[in-house]
Amino acid sequence: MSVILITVIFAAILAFVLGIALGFFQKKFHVERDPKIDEVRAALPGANCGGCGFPGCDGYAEAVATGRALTTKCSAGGASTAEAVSKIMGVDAGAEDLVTVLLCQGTKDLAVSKGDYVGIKTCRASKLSTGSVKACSWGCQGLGDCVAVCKFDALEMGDDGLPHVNYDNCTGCGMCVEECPQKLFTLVPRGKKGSIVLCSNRNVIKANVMKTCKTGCIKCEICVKQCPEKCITMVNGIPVTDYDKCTSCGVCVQKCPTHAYKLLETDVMGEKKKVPVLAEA
Amino acid sequence: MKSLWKTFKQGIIYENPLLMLMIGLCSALAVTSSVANGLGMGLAMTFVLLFSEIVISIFRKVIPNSVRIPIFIIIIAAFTTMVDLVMKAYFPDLSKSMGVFIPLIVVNCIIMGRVEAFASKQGVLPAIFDSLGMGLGYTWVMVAISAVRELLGNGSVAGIPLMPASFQPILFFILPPGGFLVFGLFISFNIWLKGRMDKTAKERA
Amino acid sequence: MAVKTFKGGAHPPERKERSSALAIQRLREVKLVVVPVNQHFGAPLQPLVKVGDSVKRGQKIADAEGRMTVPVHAPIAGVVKKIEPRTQSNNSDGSCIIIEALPPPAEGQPVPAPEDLADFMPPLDPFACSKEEALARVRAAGIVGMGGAGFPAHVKLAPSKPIALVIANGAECEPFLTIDERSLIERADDVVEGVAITMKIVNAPEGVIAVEENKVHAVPLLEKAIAASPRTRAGMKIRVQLLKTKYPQGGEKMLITAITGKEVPSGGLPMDVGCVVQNIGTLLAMVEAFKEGKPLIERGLTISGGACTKPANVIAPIGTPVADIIAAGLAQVDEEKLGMVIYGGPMMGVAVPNYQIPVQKNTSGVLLLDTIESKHYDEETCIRCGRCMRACSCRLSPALLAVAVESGDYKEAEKIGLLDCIECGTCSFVCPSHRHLVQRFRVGKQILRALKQKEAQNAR
Amino acid sequence: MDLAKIFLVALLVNNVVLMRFLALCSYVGMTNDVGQSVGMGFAVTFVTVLATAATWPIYHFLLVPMGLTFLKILVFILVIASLVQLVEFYLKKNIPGLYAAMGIYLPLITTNCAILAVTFENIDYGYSFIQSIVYAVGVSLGYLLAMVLLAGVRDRMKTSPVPKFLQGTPILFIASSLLGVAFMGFSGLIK
Amino acid sequence: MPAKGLLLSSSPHSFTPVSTPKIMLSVLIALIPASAYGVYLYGFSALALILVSMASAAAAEFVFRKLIKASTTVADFSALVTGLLLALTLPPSTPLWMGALGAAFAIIVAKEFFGGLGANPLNPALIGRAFLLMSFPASITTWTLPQGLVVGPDAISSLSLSQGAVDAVTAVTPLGLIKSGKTLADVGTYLGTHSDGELLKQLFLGFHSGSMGESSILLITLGGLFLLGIGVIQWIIPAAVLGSTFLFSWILGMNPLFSLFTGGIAFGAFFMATDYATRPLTPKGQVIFGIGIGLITAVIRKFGGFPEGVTYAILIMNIATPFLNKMRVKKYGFVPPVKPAKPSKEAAR
Amino acid sequence: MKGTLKLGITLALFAVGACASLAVVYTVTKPQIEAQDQLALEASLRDLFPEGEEFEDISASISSANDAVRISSAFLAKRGGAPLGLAVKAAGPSYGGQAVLLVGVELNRSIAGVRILELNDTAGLGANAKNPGYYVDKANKVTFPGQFAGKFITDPFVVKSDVVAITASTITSTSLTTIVKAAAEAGALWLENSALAPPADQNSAASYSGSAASESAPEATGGN
Ligand SMILES: Cc1cc2nc3c(=O)[nH]c(=O)nc-3n(C[C@H](O)[C@H](O)[C@H](O)COP(=O)(O)O)c2cc1C
Ligand SMILES: Cc1cc2nc3c(=O)[nH]c(=O)nc-3n(C[C@H](O)[C@H](O)[C@H](O)COP(=O)(O)O)c2cc1C
Ligand SMILES: Cc1cc2nc3c(=O)[nH]c(=O)nc-3n(C[C@H](O)[C@H](O)[C@H](O)COP(=O)(O)O)c2cc1C
Ligand SMILES: Cc1cc2nc3c(=O)[nH]c(=O)nc-3n(C[C@H](O)[C@H](O)[C@H](O)CO)c2cc1C
Ligand code: SF4
Ligand code: SF4
Ligand code: SF4
Ligand code: SF4
Ligand code: FES
Repeated sequence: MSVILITVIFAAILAFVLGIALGFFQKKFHVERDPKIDEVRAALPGANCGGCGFPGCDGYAEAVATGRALTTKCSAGGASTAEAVSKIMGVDAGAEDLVTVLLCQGTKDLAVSKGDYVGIKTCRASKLSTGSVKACSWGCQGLGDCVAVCKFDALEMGDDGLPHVNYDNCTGCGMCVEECPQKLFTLVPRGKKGSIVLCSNRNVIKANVMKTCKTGCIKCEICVKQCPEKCITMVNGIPVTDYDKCTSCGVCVQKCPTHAYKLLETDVMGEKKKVPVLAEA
Repeated sequence: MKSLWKTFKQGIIYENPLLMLMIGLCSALAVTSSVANGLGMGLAMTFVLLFSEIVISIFRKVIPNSVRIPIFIIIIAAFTTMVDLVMKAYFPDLSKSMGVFIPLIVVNCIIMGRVEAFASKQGVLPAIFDSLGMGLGYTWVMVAISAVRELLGNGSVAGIPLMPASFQPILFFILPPGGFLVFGLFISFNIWLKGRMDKTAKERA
Repeated sequence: MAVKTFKGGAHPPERKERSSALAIQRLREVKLVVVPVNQHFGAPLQPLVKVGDSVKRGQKIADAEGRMTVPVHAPIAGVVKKIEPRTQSNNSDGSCIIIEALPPPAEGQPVPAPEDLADFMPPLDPFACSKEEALARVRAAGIVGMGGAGFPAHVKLAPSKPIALVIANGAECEPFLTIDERSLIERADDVVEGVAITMKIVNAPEGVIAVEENKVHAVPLLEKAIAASPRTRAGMKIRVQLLKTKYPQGGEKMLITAITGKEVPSGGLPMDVGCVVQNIGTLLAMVEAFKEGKPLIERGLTISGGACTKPANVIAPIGTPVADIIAAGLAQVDEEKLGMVIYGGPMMGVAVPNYQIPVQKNTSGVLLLDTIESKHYDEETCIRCGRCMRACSCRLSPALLAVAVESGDYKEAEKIGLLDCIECGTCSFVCPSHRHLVQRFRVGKQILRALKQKEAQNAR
Repeated sequence: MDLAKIFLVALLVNNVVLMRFLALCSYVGMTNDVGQSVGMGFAVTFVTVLATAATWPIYHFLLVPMGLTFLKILVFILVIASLVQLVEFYLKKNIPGLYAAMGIYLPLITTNCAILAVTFENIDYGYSFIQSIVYAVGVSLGYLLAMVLLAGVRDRMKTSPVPKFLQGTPILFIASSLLGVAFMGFSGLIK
Repeated sequence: MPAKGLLLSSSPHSFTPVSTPKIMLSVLIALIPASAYGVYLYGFSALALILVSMASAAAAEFVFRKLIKASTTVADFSALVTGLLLALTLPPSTPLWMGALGAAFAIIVAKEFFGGLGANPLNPALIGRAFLLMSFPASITTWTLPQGLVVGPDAISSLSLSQGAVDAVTAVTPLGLIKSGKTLADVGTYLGTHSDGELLKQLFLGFHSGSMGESSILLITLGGLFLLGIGVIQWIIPAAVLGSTFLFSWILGMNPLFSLFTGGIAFGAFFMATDYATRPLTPKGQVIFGIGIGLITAVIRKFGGFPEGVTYAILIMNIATPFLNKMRVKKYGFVPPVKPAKPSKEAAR
Repeated sequence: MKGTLKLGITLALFAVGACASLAVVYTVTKPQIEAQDQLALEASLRDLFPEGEEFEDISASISSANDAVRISSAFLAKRGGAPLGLAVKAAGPSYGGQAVLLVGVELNRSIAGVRILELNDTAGLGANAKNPGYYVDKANKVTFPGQFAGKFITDPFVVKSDVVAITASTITSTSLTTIVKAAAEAGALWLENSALAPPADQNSAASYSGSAASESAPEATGGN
């Protein structure tokens, strides 16, 4: 019985002293910091296991709060923690839900290639060494730098030599936009309606475009002329739709002789989404 | 009920502490050179986890936030010591062969992690299921790893010789490097398994 | 004569025997030239002519303000047909001025007077004029480095540091190419004169004509020319230096190290060690600019390669599509065997999709490789043999550099010398796993520079 | 046993990580980068020594006389946790330079099982105070060594085409296995 | 004018004829003398061990790469090199299945798991050997007498070889003798030589028990010189390994020449420390690498739990390789970062 | 400050609760744990001296001459008050760390038997020493520790000639032999000092040495 008594007294004293000391030190050495860090920190399990690759939960919380880390790295907490953290951080992720659109339809069959490229299998290397492996200097190199950079599995290199976007997965993070050396991606709001030219060829000489790509925009300006809403203008050699006016009537899409014009809601993000649709012509 | 079952299942595979979360690894490698050890450790762990979660979930409302960590530590340490004492008293051989790893349950990241992430936020019932799921998830992996190591390194499983008499044990597997290798392959297997399960789940959906 | 060299390097098959004995021919009839507006290393130019304008041979057709600019001249007399983007020899699309030659005068029409066709500057004596006048002439003549980089010559010839040595780069270490060798043989006097002019402009006490051992037969000719030159008689010190035949002996850093034992400091220029290096072609262009007042409107190049059934050393107007040189019969190509077209040498040249692309100021050769020669390999993993490290003339560690670049560790890459790589390609040449090392460094440099730029912007 | 022997055995022959499987969580988590692993290694060394210096007297001068040795686990972990916390507070406020270098690793250390194991083993092996300190230094430098070596191997593997099914953590364990094989060479070195 | 079909690539467009298979083949060739001599000494079982080990290595690589759907690489012969080297470091009497298991382990775990050729951080053949030594220590430390080597009955009894579970043909290696406390003279007695000079000569020529890869220092050195001559290996590592073994053996009070002529040190220096994938790439790193191997070998031989330490010495230094790779040569035109050097200073070099 | 106080008190409360329950468990298990150790030791002692009735702890008065080997305790086995022999518990380094042996010494200074209490050497190698199914002499089913029984301390203890080694485990064999020898010597010394004159000692001291000893060893084993 005495063991129990001694134990209890000892424990009481020890814990009391520690408690006081901790509380005291916490106050005395308090350092101001971003409340968001604490918020994230509170959502983490506090196992301090280092599994996230950061020095402890505090380190990770700071990294997340300052945008240096993904919100899904905490392995100890599992999915629920990831959700909670994302929620804290996600609030200001921006109101608009963006997705990416590829502005090129130059598949293996439709776009002429300049030669057989051998070398590092990245678009950037291909562009640097060959100018562009496609005869079109603006065309997709088809080596998937964008696919590699997408963290969300939203891009996949198709058999046609173009990357395909999986709109269920795309988060609009913009990594592909940044990465593509040909600058072929653009972000648009998810579910956006209207027409768009899926071509980036700025060569103003019609014959040159025709020689290089069967589905390239040949600057014929039929779309500009035919649009009933008069919402298309040529900017830098590429027709641009004014979405405030565009009614998705599809005239431009029908009239475009090379099928460079497409409707966002059906041809790009919708069911049909296989690009391009030359055969119909 | 369904959500409780789900909580339970989480620990077994999807959030298996060893294979997926990859925490609490030390014991998983150190004491898995025989099935007896692996099982013993697994059960000891489960015990501590179960009771710590229960107690903490009961008291979760009265524990002040700023001293919750020390309190958790006290509770976990108490249960760990109990296990240690009980093992010493009734399973002295097992206790000896697991050596310092029984006391080390106290710092096992799994327990602190679960207690913080789960028990301190949920009721008793879910906490029980969570701890059982996690504990059993831990235990089955321990047993599986130790079975492989014991079989290859000693020709037996749980002390029962399984290999033909001509089998020459590959000592590598019960030595430390063998532990690392087998564990590495286990993780890889589990990642593959999870990938498969995700895929089928997606296909079904 | 002691043969000098540098450490490292490699010895690719020379293949010079195919064209080294062929005298330089001049392409006379040109129907059309495609003259890229920008052919130098520096700020872009503006065309000075419009479509439909008639131009005289040697007339300035593009120029811009600024130190790092060099004007471009019309290589032939004719009419500007178009100004539009065309593929240049670096594979990029660049604005080109397309000039159609005047049709030969019809029967009975008067033959136009030469003055009406050509617009050259008056001759200038470089040894009598001031340094400023001389530099102005070099710029006005549109001279850029013809050894590859296209660096404005008037900038190089106005160094901010004292120059002790002028080196005429006759190494021509690239396989196949023989145009410099032929120039050394056929125009030894002019080469010596060019060295002398350069020495005068940069006020250097000594000049060296450096040639690789495989061109040893040019040495007596050069020595004779030196002995005969009025400049050496007047006390200028010029000599010939033999170098070991090894790639990249012609890289200016290697050349300087071989001859002087000094190393150009990292990030520095030859002038930092008191040297100026000039390509043989550049020297000849300078001589012509002073003697005849002729701007840089034509250049010599070697056409060779396995698919080239009749190789040649030719002088052609800048802007001539190489296909036209072949069509004129100066060289022949076997289309069946053709596997690859390279503008420049096989080690540093650019593979292009066709040989329609025009000759530029820095085109020292066009190689039409056959399918065997143009065999390329997909890379395998690095076996860490270390050959690249031993071969790298800059003593970099290509294998490790490649890892740094590949793993995106640009800080490390810069630290271990990414920006010091001269892109000579020796490492890729010697790699038994056919690693695309240089290409990786080129891409890496591009990214690193972009990163640094971003950083500088952020710092501001 | 003489001190050098204790030290070498702890450092090489019975390397905490490679031969004894302690502190694996941080070993796996914190070896992305050589610098990071060095920082972590030194932080662990510091705390291990501190913890040893604190727990050894507590055990021998407090728990033993009071007959409370069974509270060892509870007391040690509490002491270590508080110690880490205090050190962290202190560094953060007073020596921010050091905190920046090391402090961020401190919270991780509370649950580093090697530290607790060392304090237990000091008791179990009946080491004197000095021996305990030497043992603590040996073990934690062994940890540092293993961390740095794995970081080196990871660095080496950055661009390797590791088969997909092993990428990530699995290959780390396999690499550790082979490091362990090499470390077997030290076995029997000190008898 | 063909618009299509021309190759487009980044320069250079010319390539060396040296290729990986050729390099590996040259290593196999360099190993022929030592292997042939081993077969001569130990007969058919040695040949079988070599063949089984090589076949198993090649098969393991082929099957594994098929399974993970990677390109087949057996044709580069590197697996054969690993298999052969492994066989040459094992006791000639090693059961064939052990050789096969070791080779498969070496290839799969030590090489392919890390990404295959060139990506392995540790020497596969030595991992294979260490794995076997750990797993079956009894078999891997059981040596046989070469055919025709007759050791005097005195020698046998005085060394009490026929003890316990060990069977009669068992022999001891010179290093094994030293480890169990015998002197050089005892080794001489055992091998039937009469003076230290004669003993060293016999060791150098290779008439004593041990693995095939340590039998004839002469033939191994010839193979090594061949590789040096054709530029497959460079001299730094062998020189550093052998030199430092000599030095440290001497310092630790062992006969330095004996140290060089016994055990796997020569073999390791020429064939295993030079393994491309696992040695440092930079010359400075290589010097330290070699010295480290010599030092650890000497220390293990003197103080360690094994008679021979080459395997572990090389493996341990393999681990240090990533760090040794940081010891680069100064790049061309290197300017010290602190104060920019004057060009004249630069000239001094 | 009040908040801090409250924290301290809460913490203390939890600590008290936890420790109190711990203390209870401790009190319950304590006798059992102590019994375990005692039981194990006693079992070994009885195993060595089956006839022993009581074991007197003489740890305080015994010491080892060998620095590397530590004598942790020793017991004098008695039957009916008459000493039977000495059991010495000794610890020393082996391949995998500390090894603890219990060595029985007969009054005639031969070894009554050896029990391995603790050995952490490699399983399958050094650990074979404590494997009851591993025989160094298969024919006679003699285990590694078994071979020491009957050996006189004056006999040579050279591994691989006088002592059969465990295959591929020379180090373990040597280390264990060293511990056995040191323990036996310490025991013998103690016997000497305590003047427990061995009954059959007078004639044996000299004549048991040398080669004769190894022959008589198996018999001695059988006799026990
Ligand atoms: C790897 C390499 C090889 C070179 N080889 C030659 C060569 O063989 N001949 C040559 O004139 N220039 C060569 N150059 C270009 C020279 O470095 C240098 O730029 C040129 O000689 C300067 O003269 P320029 O300005 O008149 O062209 C080479 C450059 C590099 C990077
Ligand atoms: C390259 C090479 C490396 C070797 N490495 C070792 C080694 O690390 N350890 C070892 O025990 N034997 C090694 N051996 C074999 C030993 O040299 C030799 O067999 C040793 O002397 C055997 O001693 P033992 O009979 O006591 O095992 C190696 C052989 C070669 C050819
Ligand atoms: C993994 C491994 C574990 C070992 N364990 C032991 C051991 O427990 N006891 C021992 O004496 N030697 C051990 N050794 C040492 C080797 O068996 C060594 O070769 C042996 O001591 C050589 O001596 P022997 O063959 O002459 O007995 C071990 C070696 C390895 C590779
Ligand atoms: C000079 C040289 C030495 C080699 N040494 C080894 C060796 O020691 N072990 C081995 O497994 N492979 C060796 N190889 C073969 C090959 O490099 C080895 O399979 C790679 O380590 C696999 O990445 C060697 C190859 C060469 C060219
Ligand atoms: S879209 Fe851009 S990044 Fe993607 S494959 Fe095409 S060129 Fe490459
Ligand atoms: S990188 Fe981002 S924007 Fe691009 S496809 Fe992937 S998720 Fe969408
Ligand atoms: S790294 Fe650069 S400088 Fe060195 S060999 Fe390669 S290309 Fe040439
Ligand atoms: S030459 Fe090629 S294989 Fe050899 S080290 Fe360099 S990159 Fe690697
Ligand atoms: S560090 Fe040991 S269990 Fe996590």
